[in-house]
Amino acid sequence: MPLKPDFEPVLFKNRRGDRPATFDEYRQGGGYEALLATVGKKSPEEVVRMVTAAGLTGRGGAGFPTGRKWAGVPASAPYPRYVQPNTDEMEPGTFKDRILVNADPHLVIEGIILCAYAVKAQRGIFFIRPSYESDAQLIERELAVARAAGFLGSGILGSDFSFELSVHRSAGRYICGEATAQVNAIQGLRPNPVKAPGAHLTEAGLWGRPTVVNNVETLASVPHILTRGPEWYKSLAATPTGDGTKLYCVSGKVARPGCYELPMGTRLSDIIYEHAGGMLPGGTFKACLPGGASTAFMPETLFDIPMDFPSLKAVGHHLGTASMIVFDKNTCLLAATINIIRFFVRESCGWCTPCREGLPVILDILERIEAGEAGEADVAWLETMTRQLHHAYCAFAPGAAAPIEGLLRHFRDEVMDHLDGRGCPFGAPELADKPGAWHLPKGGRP
Amino acid sequence: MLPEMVKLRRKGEELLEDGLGLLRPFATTLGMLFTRPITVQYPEEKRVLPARSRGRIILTRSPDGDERCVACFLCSAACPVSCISMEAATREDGRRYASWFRINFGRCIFCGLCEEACPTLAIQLTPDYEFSKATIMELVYEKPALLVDHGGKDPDYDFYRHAGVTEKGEKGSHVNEQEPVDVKRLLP
Amino acid sequence: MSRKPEEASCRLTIDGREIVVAADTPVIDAAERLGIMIPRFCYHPALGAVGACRMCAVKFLDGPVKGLQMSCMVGARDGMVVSTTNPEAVDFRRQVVEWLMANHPHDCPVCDEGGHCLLQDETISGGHALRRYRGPKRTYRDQDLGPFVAHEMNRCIHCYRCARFYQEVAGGRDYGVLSIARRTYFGRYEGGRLESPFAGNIIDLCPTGTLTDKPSRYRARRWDLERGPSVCLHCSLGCGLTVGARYREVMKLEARLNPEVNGHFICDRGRYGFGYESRPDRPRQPRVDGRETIAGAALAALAEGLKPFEAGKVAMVGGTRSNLETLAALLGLCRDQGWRPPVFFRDARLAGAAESAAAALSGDLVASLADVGRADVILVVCADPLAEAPMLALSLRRAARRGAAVLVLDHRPCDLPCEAERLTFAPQELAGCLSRLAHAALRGRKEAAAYLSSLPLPPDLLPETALALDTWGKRLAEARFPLVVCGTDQAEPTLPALAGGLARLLAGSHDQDRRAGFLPLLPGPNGLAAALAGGGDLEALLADIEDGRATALLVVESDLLSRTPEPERWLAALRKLKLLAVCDHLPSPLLEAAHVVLPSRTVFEAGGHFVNQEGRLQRAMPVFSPGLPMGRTLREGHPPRLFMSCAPGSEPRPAADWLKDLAGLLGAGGRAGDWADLAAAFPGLPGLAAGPAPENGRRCLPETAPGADAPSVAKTGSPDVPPDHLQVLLVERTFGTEELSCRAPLLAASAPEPWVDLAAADAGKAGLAHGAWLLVPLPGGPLRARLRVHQDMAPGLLLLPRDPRLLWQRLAGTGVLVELLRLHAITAEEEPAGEDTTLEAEP
Amino acid sequence: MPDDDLRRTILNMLQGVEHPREKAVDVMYLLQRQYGYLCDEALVVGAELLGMTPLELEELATFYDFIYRRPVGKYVIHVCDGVVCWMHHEDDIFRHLCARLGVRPGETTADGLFTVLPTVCIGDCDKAPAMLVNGRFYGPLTPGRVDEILETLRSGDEERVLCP
Amino acid sequence: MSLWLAGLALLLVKIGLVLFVVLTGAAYLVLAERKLLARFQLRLGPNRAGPLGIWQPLADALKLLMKEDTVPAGADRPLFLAAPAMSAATAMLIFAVVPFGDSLTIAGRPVPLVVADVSVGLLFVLALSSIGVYGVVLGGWASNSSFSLLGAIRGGAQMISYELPLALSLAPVVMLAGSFSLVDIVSAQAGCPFIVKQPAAFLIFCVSALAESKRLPFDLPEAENELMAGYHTEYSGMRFGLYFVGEYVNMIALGCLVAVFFLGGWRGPLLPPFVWLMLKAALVPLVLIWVRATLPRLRFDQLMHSSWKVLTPLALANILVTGGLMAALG
Repeated sequence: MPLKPDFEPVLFKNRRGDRPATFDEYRQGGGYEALLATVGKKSPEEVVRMVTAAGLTGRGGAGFPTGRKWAGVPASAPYPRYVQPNTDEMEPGTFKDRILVNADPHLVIEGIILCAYAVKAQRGIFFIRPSYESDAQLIERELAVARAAGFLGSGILGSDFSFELSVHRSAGRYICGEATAQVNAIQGLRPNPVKAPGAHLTEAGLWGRPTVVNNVETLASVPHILTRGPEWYKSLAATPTGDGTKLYCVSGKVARPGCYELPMGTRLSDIIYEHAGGMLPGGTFKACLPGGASTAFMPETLFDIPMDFPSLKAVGHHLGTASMIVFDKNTCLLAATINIIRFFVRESCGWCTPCREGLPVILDILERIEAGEAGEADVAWLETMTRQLHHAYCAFAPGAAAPIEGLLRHFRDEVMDHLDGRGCPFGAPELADKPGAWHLPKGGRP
Repeated sequence: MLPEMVKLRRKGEELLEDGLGLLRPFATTLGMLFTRPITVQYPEEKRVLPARSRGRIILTRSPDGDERCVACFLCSAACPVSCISMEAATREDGRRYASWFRINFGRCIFCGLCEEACPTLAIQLTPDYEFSKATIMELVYEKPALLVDHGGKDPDYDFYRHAGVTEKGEKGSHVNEQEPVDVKRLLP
Repeated sequence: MSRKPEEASCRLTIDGREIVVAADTPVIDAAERLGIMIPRFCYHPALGAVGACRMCAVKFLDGPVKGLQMSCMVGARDGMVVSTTNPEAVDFRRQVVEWLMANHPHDCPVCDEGGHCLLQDETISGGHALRRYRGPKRTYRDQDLGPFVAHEMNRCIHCYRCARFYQEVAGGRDYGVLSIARRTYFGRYEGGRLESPFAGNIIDLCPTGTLTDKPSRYRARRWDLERGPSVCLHCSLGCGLTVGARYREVMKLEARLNPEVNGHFICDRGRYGFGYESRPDRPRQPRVDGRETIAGAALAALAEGLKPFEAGKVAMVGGTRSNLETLAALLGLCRDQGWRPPVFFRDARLAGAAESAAAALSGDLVASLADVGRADVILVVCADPLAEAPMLALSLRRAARRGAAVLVLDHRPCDLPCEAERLTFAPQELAGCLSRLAHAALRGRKEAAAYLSSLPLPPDLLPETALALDTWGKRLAEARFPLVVCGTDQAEPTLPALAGGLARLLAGSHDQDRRAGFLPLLPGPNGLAAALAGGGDLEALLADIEDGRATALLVVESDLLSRTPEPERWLAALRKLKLLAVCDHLPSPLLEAAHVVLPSRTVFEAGGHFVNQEGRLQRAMPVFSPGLPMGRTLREGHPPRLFMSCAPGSEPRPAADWLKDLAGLLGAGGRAGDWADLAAAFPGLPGLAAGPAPENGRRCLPETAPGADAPSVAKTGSPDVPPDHLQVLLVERTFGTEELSCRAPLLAASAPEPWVDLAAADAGKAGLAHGAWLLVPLPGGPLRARLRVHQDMAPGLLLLPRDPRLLWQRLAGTGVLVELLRLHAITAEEEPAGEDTTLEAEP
Repeated sequence: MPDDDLRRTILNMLQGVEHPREKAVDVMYLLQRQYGYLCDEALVVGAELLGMTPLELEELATFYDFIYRRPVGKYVIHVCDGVVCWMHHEDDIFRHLCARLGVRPGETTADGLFTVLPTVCIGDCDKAPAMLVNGRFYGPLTPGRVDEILETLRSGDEERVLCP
Repeated sequence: MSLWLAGLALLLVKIGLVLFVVLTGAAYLVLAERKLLARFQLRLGPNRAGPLGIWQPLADALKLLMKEDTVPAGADRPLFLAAPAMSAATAMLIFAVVPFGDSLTIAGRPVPLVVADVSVGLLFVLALSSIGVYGVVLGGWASNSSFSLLGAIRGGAQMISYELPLALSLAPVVMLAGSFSLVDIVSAQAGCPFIVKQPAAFLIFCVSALAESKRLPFDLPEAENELMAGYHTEYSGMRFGLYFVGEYVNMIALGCLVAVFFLGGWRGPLLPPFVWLMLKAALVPLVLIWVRATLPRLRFDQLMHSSWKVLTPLALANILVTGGLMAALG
C-alpha cells in the first residue's frame, strides 16, 4: 500500500540528511510558532487537553498516552517540577532518537519547552547516552541558541514561565532508559529501577518532586499538535487505532536500512518493501523483531500487519520502539536469541533474582541447545523459566523473555532441530563458549 | 442347607484353618532342627566383612594428605547417642579444622548416621569391630587415634576442590568455577 | 492521579483464613501475623520492602490486586484473597531458589551460617535438591571488612539487605553495592574495617553466610549454642540481646527484637562488648587475705571481720552495672545493719545529674527509643549519643529520615549519623542556653511561669546564636511531638531537671493529642535504679576513709581505681582501711588490695533484672553456668577425661547471693520474697511490685512525678577558667571507654586509638595541628596522645577519653585546668617509644 | 593529582548545584579524560570534590559501561555486538580487529593506543556492523575498512568528536 | 527310735537324691534349651565350655554365684532378698509328692519311692503352685522398679487366671482315681493312662501349666522387649539364678506331673519305673522348648481370653461330662 499522496513528513520536515536543521531553518519552517502561540496564550491545562485529544502515545516503547501522563502531575504538587526528555535509546536496533535529534534539534527543544509549560516544570534534564556524545554537544549548542532567542531561561516570552534545560550525559547502561532508573541516575544514585507501591514519577520523581519522563520523539510531536490541532494529528495515522506519524527504524537484512517517518499503522510489508527497499539480494523474509530486542519474533504470517500499538497487541506482539530488525531465512534465530539474551544478561542492573540469576541460567541453556548439548527437558525448563521472567521487578526481564517466547512460539521446530547432539543446522557445529567468559556468538550466521 | 448350618460349617472351617495355622509352624521349626547350623566359629573363623560394614570410626584424609574434617558439627548433630564432640578452630592458613575431636565408643551404637551426615567424607565407619577394651575410659578416642593416613572409601574426593572457599587455591580455581568477578573490569 | 481515601483497617483472606490489619500493611506481614511465614530474603520489617529477591511471591486470587505478586510489595486491602500455596506461586518460588542456588557455593560445612541459614531453610523446605544448571559457578574475591565481619562473597544471594541497612538505616557511607548485573558485589571501596559502629547488624541481617561474625568464626553451630535472652549492659538504653554460649564461653551476641527499645538492631559496642566473662585474669576463687578458700569460709571470715566495727564506720560502694537484685541486697544490707548509705556514682556531680534526671522522669513523660523515631523535633542537650548510647544515634537517624529536626546543644564535637543542627557551648553555659531556649519555647505560657523563673540567667551570647536558640525554642513549641534528650555524663546536676521540666511544659501546651517526651541518658545499665535509691557521695567517703571515719569498706561490682581520676589517693586511703571486701567479676587492682574477695557472676551467668533509662524493667536470663572455658582446661590438646559434677572455676556466685548470705550471717531478720524485696528497695519504681516483666519489659515508673513541674534548681556558678587555660573534661567514646566493654578483649583489641580533642580556635592559638602527638601536662604527670582538632566544639576545653589505654588517671581529680600554651606537639622521633607512653599494657 | 584547571573546572561545575551528586558522572568523565581512565586516585579526588565517599562514587563508577576503572588506550574501540551488527558478521570484524591489534577483548595494545571493547548496540544499526571510537561512529565496517580506520587513528592525533 | 532315725535318714537320702537329680536336671535343661533353641534357629548354641558345651551349666552357676548381688535403692530389702528363694523353693517342693516308682523293699521294709505320700498330694501341688506366685509378685513389687512391678502384676493376674483351669482340669483325674494322693493316681492308671480317658483334661492341663510356667507364648511377666526382664529386672547374681532355677525346676516338675496325672507315672513296660518316669517327664520340657521356638507371645487380652472364655468353661464341661459318664457307666 503506497503512502497517501498528500503525506508529508512531520517530524522529519526539516531533515536534511547531511546536517541538522539550524535554528533559522527551523523558524522558517514554522518552528517555535507553537511556543509563541501557547506561552501566555493557552493555559497549561489546555495544552494537556489538546495532547490528550490528539491521542499521542508515548514513543519510548510502552505506548502510554502522553496526555494522561501529564495530567498525572497533581495540581497541588510541590515545585520545582521536572521534565526529563529521554534520549537514552539503548534498545538494540533503535536509532530513531539520534536521527531525530540530528535532523531537527529545535523541534525537540520546542517540544520539551511545551511539555514543561503544560506540567509547569522549572527544569528539564535531557538524558542522553554516551554513544551520542556528538548529539549531546549539538543539543547543548542549540540550547544556547534557543536561550539567546528567549525561548529558554527565566520569564520565557515575557511570561512568568521560566524553564531551564540542561543535558545530562549518561555513562551507558541499558537500564538507564527505564524511567525510574533514569531518575536515580540523574540524582547520582545507582540507576536501579524503583517501584514503590502506589507512587508515580509524576508525583514524586527527581528529588521527590513531580517529574515527567518522555521520549524525545513523543515530545517532538507536541508542537505540531498544538499548531495544527489534535484532529489533524490523529488523521495522519494510517489506521483508526493509531495516532500521527511514527519514526520506524528498519535494520537487518534489508536493502535500505534506515529511519523512516511514516503514518502510524503502516503495514510491515510496506515498510520493508516500499520504504526499506525490500530484502537484501538472496534473502527471504523469515522473521522480524517489531520493536527492538525486547519484543518477540514476528513470523511471516504477520507480514501484513499494521504497525501500531493496538494492532500488534491484538496478536500478542508489541510495537515497542518500532525498530524492525529483519531476519532472513539464512539466519539461525536461536543464535540471534542468544545474542539478544547475552545483551540482557550483561545489562541487567542486578536488582532482582529472575533478571540477575535467571537470565544467565537461560543463556546457558540456550547456548547448550545451540551446541546440541541439550534435550527436550531443557527446552521445557527453558520455557518455564521464560514464563517466570515475567514476575521480575521491572520490565527488563519480561523484555528479555519476549524474543525467547517468540522463538518458542513460532520457531519451535527450528529449536528442536538443535537438540540431542545435532547442534546448529545453520552454522558451524562448534561447541558454544561457556557462559561467563567473554565470547562471541558462533554458528547460525547467514 | 440352612443358613445356620452354613455359618457353622464356615466356623468349623475357620477353626480348622486356625488350628492348622497353629500347628504348621511346629513343623517348620522342627524342620529347622534338622538343618545344618550356619554359625561361624568366630575367633577361629573370621568372616571378611563388606567394606560398608559399620565398625570402628575413623577420620580420613584428602588426597593431598590434609585432614578432611572441617569440624562442621554435622556428625555430632546427627549422632543419636551424642558420642561425638569436638571444637572447631581456624588453622593458620584459614582452613577450618577440629582442634580436638572425641568419639566415645562406650556410647557409640555404630549406626553410621555420622558417616551419612559427613559432607566431606571425613568420618567413615570401617569393618574393624575388634577393639573392646578392659577399661571404659580407653573407649574414649581422641583425634590422633581416630585419624588415619588414607582417604578411606572415597580416596579421590577433596571437599575443598568443590567448596569455593580460599582454603585450597584462589577463588575461581576450583571445580566448575568461573574467574573471580572483577568489579572494575572494562568488559561490559 | 488521586488515590482512594484509605480505610483504617481492612479484612483480607490468606490461605482461607481471615485477618484484619491496618490498610497498607504488607501482605507478608499480615500473613506472618496469621502464623504463615512466607519465604523471603530481601524483605525485613526494619528495612521495608524492595522486591529484589522475588521470593515472597504469592497468588492473589481475588480483590483489588490479581495474579502472582510479591507479598512484600503489596499493601493489604479489603477483599484480598491470597493463596501462599497456589501451585503457580510455589513453582515460581522454587524457581527463584533454583536460580539463587545456581551460583551458590558448595561450602555449607565450612559456613558459619549453616544451621540458621535462611537460604538453606528455603532450599531444603522448597525441595530443591537436584542441580539442573550445568554452567560454572560465579566467584568473587572477598574483602577484609575488619575484625568483626567476615566476608565470603561467593555465598551472596544479592538481597541488598546489608547495603540497605548500612546506608539507609545506619547512615554508613563506606559499604555498598558495586558493579552491575550478575557481577554485583557488596563491599567497600577497598578492604578495611567497616566504619559504622552499627556494622555488626549486617551479620544478623544477611540471610546467608556472606557476612558472618568474625570473632565466633568457625567456633560453634547455632544448634550447639546455649542461647538465652539478655540485656545489654554497655549503656543505659537496655537493648535486647540474645546470648549464645558454648563450652562455658560466650560465643556471640545477637540483637534481640524489642520493638520499644532497640528494635531489630544493636550497636557494635553491645554486640562485641563481651569476653570480660572469660578473661584469664577474672577472679574465680574466693580469697581471704590473699589465700584462696571456699565460699563458706570467705563469707564467714567477712562476717567475723565486720562484727567489731560500729555500724557507722562501715561503708559500701555499689555499681550501676549490677543487676537490680544485687542493688536491692546491697541497699537492704546497709539499711538493716545501719551502715552508711551506699555510694553508686563516681562523683557528686554525676550523682546529682543522675538523681535530678531520675526525679524528672515519670511514666507520662518518659520517651522510649522507639519514641525518638516518632518525634519530629528532637533537642539533644549535653549528650553525645554515639559515644554515650550509640543506639540513640540510630534512633535519631530514623527520626531524621522521617523528616524530624535534630537539634544538638553540647560542648563536644558530637558525630551523628544524620543531619543535625548544632550549637556548641561550654558545659557550664548549657543551662543558661537551655534557659534562653525555654523562654523562647514557652513564651506567654502562664503555667510555665514558675519554671521559667527558676531558670538560670542565660550567658552573654552572640546575636546569631541567641537568634538560633530562639528559633529552636519556637520549633520545639510548634512541634507535634517534641522530644528532649539530656545526658548526665557531662551535665551540671541541675541540667537534666531543667531539660525534663522543659519537656513537661512542652507536653502541656495547646492541644490534647500533642505529646512530648523526655529521654535522659543515665550512667550504666541500672543507673536509674541507683539514682532513685539515692546514696552517698564518693568524694565524701574518700575523705572519711582518709580521716578514719570509715574503717571498713565493701565494694560490690564497682571498679573504683580505674574509674577515678585519683587512683593514687584512693590507693593510699584503701591502705588505711581495716577491712576491705570486694565482690566483683572484673579484674582490678582493687582485688589486690582487698582482704576478702568474693567472685561474682557476670550477667551471662547470673542474669538478673535491669531498669533502663525509661524505667523499663527487663530481665536477663542466666545463659550458662560459670566455669573456666573449655578451651582453657585442655590437656594434651583435648578436654581432660574427668567425670565431675561441676566445672573447674565454677565458684563465682551471683553478687546478690553473696550479699544475702552475708546478711544472713550478720543476723538479718527474715526476708520477704524477691519481688517484695525489690519493690521495697526501690520505692521510686512502683511497677516492680507487679512482679516479673514480660519479654519486652515493662515500665515501672510512677505515672506522674509529683512536683516535677517546677524543679528546684540550685543556681550553679560557672568555674573560673582563667584566660588561656583549658578545662580538662573526661568524655566517653563509642569504643574503649565504657566500664565493661573496655575490658572486652575484642573491643580492646580493635578500638580506635584514643585521641584528645581540641577546638580549632584553641589549637590555632597553640599552633597545634590535627593528628599531631601531643604532650598534655597533667598534675599527675605528662600524658601523650594524638590530637584531633574540631571546628564544631566549644573552645576552652580539652577532651580526654576515659580510655584505659590512656593514663588519664594522672588527672588527679576533677575540674583540672591546663594552660593552653603548655600543650605542645612532640616530634616523630619521640612518638610512640619511651617510658612515658600513653598506652598502658592492658590486654 | 588533577591539575588546578581541572579542579577549578570541577568546582565551577559544582558551584551552586543543589545536589552535587547529580554531577557525579560528569566529574568522572572529566577526571577520566585527564587521567586516561578513572584510576583510584582520580576516584578519590572526585569523591572528595563531590562530597561523597570513595565507595559512593565507586558504586556509580562500576555500574557504568563508559567509565573505565582500568587503564585503557588512547582510542577505546567500542565494537557494537548488538543483534543487527551480529547479523552482519560483527564477529568477523571483532576477530579481525583483535587479531590485527594482537589483543584479546578488553585489552590494550602494547603501544597504549587501542583498547578493544565489545559494547551494546550503539544506535548505528542502519550502518551495521558499526563501532564507536572515542565518540565517533564508524560503519558499515569491513575488515579492510577497519584496517584503514586503524591506520588513520594511528597516524593522526586524537580529534575530539564534534557535533555535526 | 532307731526306726525313726532310719526313717529320717531315708527321708534325707530321698530328698538328697531328688534334689540332686532335679537340680542337675534343671541345669542341664538350661543347656538343653539353649542348644535346642539354637538348633531351631540354625545356630550352634553354647559350645565353648567343654565338649559340646557340657560344662556350660557349671560355668553359668559359677558365674552367677560370683556376680555381685545388688539390691536397688529403695527396694524392700527383706522381700527383695526372699522372693527368689520362694520361687525356687515352691518349684522344688512339688517333688515331695511325686512318686518315682512302686515301693521298694529294702531290708524287708517297704520303702515308697516318694518323699512323702501325702493323701492330698494333688492339693499340695496346687497349693505350691499358688504360693509360687508370691515369688514373682513379691520380687517384682520389692524391686522398686516400674518394669518389675508391671511384670509382677502381669504375673499375678496370669497365675490366678490359669490356676482355675489347671485345678479344674485335674478334677476328672481325681474323680477317676478316687484319690488326691499322687501315688494312688498313678496306681489308678495301671490299666490305661488317663490321657486316653481324659484327652481334654490333658490339653487343658498342659496349656494351663505352660501358662503357669510363664514361658513363651505366655511369658508376659518377663516380656523382655516390653519390660526389660519383667519381675526380675533388678535381680543379679545368684538371686537371679534362683528365679532361673525355679523356672527350670518347674519345667521338670510339670513334666513329672503330666506324667503322673496323665501318662501313668512311672508305669511302663521293660524299663525300670524311674526311667519311665524320667522319660515321660523329659518329654514335656522338650515340647515346651519346641513351643518356645515356634510360637510368638500372646497379647495380654488374648491371654485372659483363652483362660476365662475357653479353658475354664472347657474344664467345667469336662467335669460334667466325666461325672455324667461315670454316673451312667457306674
